[in-house]
Amino acid sequence: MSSPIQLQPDETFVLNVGPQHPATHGVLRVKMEMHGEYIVNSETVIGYIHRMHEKMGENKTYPQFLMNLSRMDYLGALGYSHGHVLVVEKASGIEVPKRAEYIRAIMVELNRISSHLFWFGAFVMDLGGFSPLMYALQDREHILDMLEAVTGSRLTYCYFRFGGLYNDIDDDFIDAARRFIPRMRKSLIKYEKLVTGNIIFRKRLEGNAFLSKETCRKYGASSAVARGSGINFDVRKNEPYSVYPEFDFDVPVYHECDSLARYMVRMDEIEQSLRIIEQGLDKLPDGPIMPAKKPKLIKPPAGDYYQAVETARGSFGVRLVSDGTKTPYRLKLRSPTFSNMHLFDETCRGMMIMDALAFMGSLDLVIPEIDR
Amino acid sequence: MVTYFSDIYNGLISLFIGMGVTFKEFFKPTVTVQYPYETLTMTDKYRGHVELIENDEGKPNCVVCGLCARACPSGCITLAGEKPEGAKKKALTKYVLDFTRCSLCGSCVESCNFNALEFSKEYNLASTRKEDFIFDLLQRLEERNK
Amino acid sequence: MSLTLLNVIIAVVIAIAFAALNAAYLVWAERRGAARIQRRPGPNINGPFGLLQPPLDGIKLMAKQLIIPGGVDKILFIAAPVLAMFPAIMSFVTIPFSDTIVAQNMDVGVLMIFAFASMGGMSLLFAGWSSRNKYAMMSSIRAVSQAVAYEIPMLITTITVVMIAGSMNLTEIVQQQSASILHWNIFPLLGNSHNLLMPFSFLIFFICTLAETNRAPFDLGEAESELVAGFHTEYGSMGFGLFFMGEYANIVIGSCMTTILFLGGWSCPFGLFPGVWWFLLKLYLLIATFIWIRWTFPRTTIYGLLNLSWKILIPLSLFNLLFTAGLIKVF
Amino acid sequence: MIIEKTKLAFQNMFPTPESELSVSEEVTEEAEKTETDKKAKPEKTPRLDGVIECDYAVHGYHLDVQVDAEQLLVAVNVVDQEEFFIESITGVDWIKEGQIEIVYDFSRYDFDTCRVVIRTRVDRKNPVVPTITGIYAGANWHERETHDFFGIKFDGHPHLIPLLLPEDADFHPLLKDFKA
Repeated sequence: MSSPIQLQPDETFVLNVGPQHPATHGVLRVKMEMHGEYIVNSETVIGYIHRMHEKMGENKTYPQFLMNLSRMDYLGALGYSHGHVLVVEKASGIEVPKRAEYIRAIMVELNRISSHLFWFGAFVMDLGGFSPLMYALQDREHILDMLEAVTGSRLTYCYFRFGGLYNDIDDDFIDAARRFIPRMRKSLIKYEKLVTGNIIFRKRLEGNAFLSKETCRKYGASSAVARGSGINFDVRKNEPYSVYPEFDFDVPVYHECDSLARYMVRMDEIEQSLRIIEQGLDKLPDGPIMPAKKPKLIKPPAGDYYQAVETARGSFGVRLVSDGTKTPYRLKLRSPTFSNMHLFDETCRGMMIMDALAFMGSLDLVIPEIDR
Repeated sequence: MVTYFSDIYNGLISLFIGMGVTFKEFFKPTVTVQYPYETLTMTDKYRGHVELIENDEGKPNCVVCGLCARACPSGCITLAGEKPEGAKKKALTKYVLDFTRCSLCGSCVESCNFNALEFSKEYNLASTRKEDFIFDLLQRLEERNK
Repeated sequence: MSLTLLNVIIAVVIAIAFAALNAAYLVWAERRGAARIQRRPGPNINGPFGLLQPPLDGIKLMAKQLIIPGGVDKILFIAAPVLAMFPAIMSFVTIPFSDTIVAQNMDVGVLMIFAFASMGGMSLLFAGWSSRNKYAMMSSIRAVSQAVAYEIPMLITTITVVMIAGSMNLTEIVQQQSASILHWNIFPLLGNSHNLLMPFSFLIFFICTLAETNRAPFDLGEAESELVAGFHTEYGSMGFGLFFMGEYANIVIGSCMTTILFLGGWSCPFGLFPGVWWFLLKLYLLIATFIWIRWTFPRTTIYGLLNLSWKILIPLSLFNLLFTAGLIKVF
Repeated sequence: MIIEKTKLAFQNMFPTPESELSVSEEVTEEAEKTETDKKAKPEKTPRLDGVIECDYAVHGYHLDVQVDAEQLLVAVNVVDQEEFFIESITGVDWIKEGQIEIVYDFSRYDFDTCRVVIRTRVDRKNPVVPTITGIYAGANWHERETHDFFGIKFDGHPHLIPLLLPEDADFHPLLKDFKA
């Protein structure tokens, strides 16, 4: 629980980390009450790039809101779109062709890898290593090129449609994806050598920021933050949606509860995503990518619908309250980083500033996604 | 005592392995594109801003149904048309795209039933003036035809 | 008398020019090197291979306004960047680039260089303290504890070398190693010590040099992901430029010292054509290693840094000192 | 099964026999229809407090609990006992009925899946509910966000200042009568 920070006359001082600070990856601000290098108390201030997506959702029709989702999280945009299209399809009873479902899963996993790669680079950069960022970006570039060739944009894809997809994938994409998988595996070995095994890196992260299961539960943490604390929770497995039950993949869980565990979870997830892509490409059925009969105007029946999906950053939920009109009555976007970030204030107490910032990096923050 | 020395040993080894990785990378070719001097061509499906498609006579395919303007989430399309004497279809007189608000979602192209809109492959769109991004597509079409 | 004065002036001018040129072109080398490691081309627009980049950067820095923020301690604020550059230049005076190229050969050369090296820490302290910025303040406190922690193992290792050489004169230390590669203090099989632990001493000295010059992975003073820019957060223009040059000049000094103390200075590994070129070759190879290390490793923590010094480097270097003393007594 | 267990725990909260209050649903088409029909005209038949087991395939949650604002803490305690984690808190402005609904989502870190939605409705003019930050520390930001967007006052909240909106914001954008 954060409490307001009052200026102490002496002994402690307030350090204002952000809104523009190299470690906060965006416009996040943390007011830290410091005792030397130690954090006595901290209060996170968010909302600097709040755009009120939820109100936009109420004002726009369902298809018009599609592109907003990718603006929420610019690194793992497709995961968020997936949640949104799934809830609307569920509400209005649109059947999605199998091929579209498979392509969605492949795309989301590719996007997840690209997001994790970026996180990996940025995280190591937080710890002072620059070159891994560039290597990660090189690998990410291959993914972005593949996605661009199919979706038409590199970052804020507006690719999923209610009932299907905007574009079908072609053989070029399949070839590129097949070539990408072994290359990525090779890169993972490189990262393992360069970063994971590095003694400086390990010493910094081992035992850094202990997060108990109970803390995770009370704050609703998900993604690697929860899985690094020994919680076997992945929406793809716990509440299977789309075609995920048809894939054989593991959920990496580490029980050390420290930043290294969170790091390891994400790195292992890249491998699992590669497995999903591999299987998806093998199993990819032929067929249409849009349903044969799709309602001209999307008007879900009145009611309350919820859909959670596992995005790169954790469990993303969309609550759709429909009143039967062509615009949602209420569209709540539950962003995973919002909950993950909330942990920070409580956990960083008593830590040194450099450890706290390493911990902040391990949370995988994307500020527009917190602020929505 | 043993762990003390094995820690130091393993640590040093890990550092040398890391340096080996960067050493190998040092001799690999560069992968970047020198942007202003080299440029990439966009893929077929690249979504730039929209352009009008012309028919054989060099006139736009557009029939001024206004579906694109209605589909646009940000309201960046304004179009007008009039029906010339004796013609069956409406002719486009004005088509303005406010690119400052466009989010390149492609709803307009998707909503078009008359094959009148396409994505341009243009991506070098830097300017210091806001007015430069209010595109008169009809005018652009004429300029293209010249 | 006037001749010696002239000598000194020439020496100082050459030292300043050498330091400044080195600083400028090491920045270029670092940027190119980092770019190669990251598979980018690096600065390549201005001049061939981007070689005009450093002078242009210098002009840009000098053309900028020197901002002195309100409420700073003006004297210290202005003194700090000068103090960062000055000791490094002074140290060049006694460094022997070859048996003839040395401005002032001193009997206590080692002492003088360490005396000036300690002043580097002071400039960081001044800069951090006077800037009236919390980040700079924290950075300078870190820098001081770092300097204290790493001077000890560095000095102990140097004492080991001085014991072997029996002299604090840098020229003499080199001359003792000049016979062949096996006489170098790093592989002292044929020298007068026969100490097989010297490679570790070299490593300790090298690590301490990294830490003393505030280079990655020990760049805690300017840990940009935590402390924005550390002690030079508030400096712009040439104030920043001087800190930057000071950093590179310090690297050159540190590498010079490593070369002289461990790698046989200007002597050739095979005893052929000893001369300044061998010194420069060794020097720049060491600096390249500095750059290589910086672009490979993440940063340590402040406690990891202190632990490394107090728990590993100091005990090991002390042990090595005792061991060497024993060997010298025996042989 | 956790669903039954939680449902039972919720039913104990409500004194009247559960058969009258809760509508247990079968996974059939008709049941879905009646459910959605019932929701389509909430103004005609305001829902009574109680627990409903919902069809997960349609709504995405298993238990739908409506409680009084006074009973909220008891209900949240129930989910806390069963080791649920907090997913989100949000509001819905039912302007026609003059009420604001506060919706709490809970789920579990378990393969025995159970998503619980706890709803409470308060008067639109004076929306006050007790805070649950005492039970779930992570509710802090969610409640502040809901306070920002709907102006709901969370009684006993330790630090109820705007979170996402500017600190001097005196408007609540997600209210239906808000015009920018």
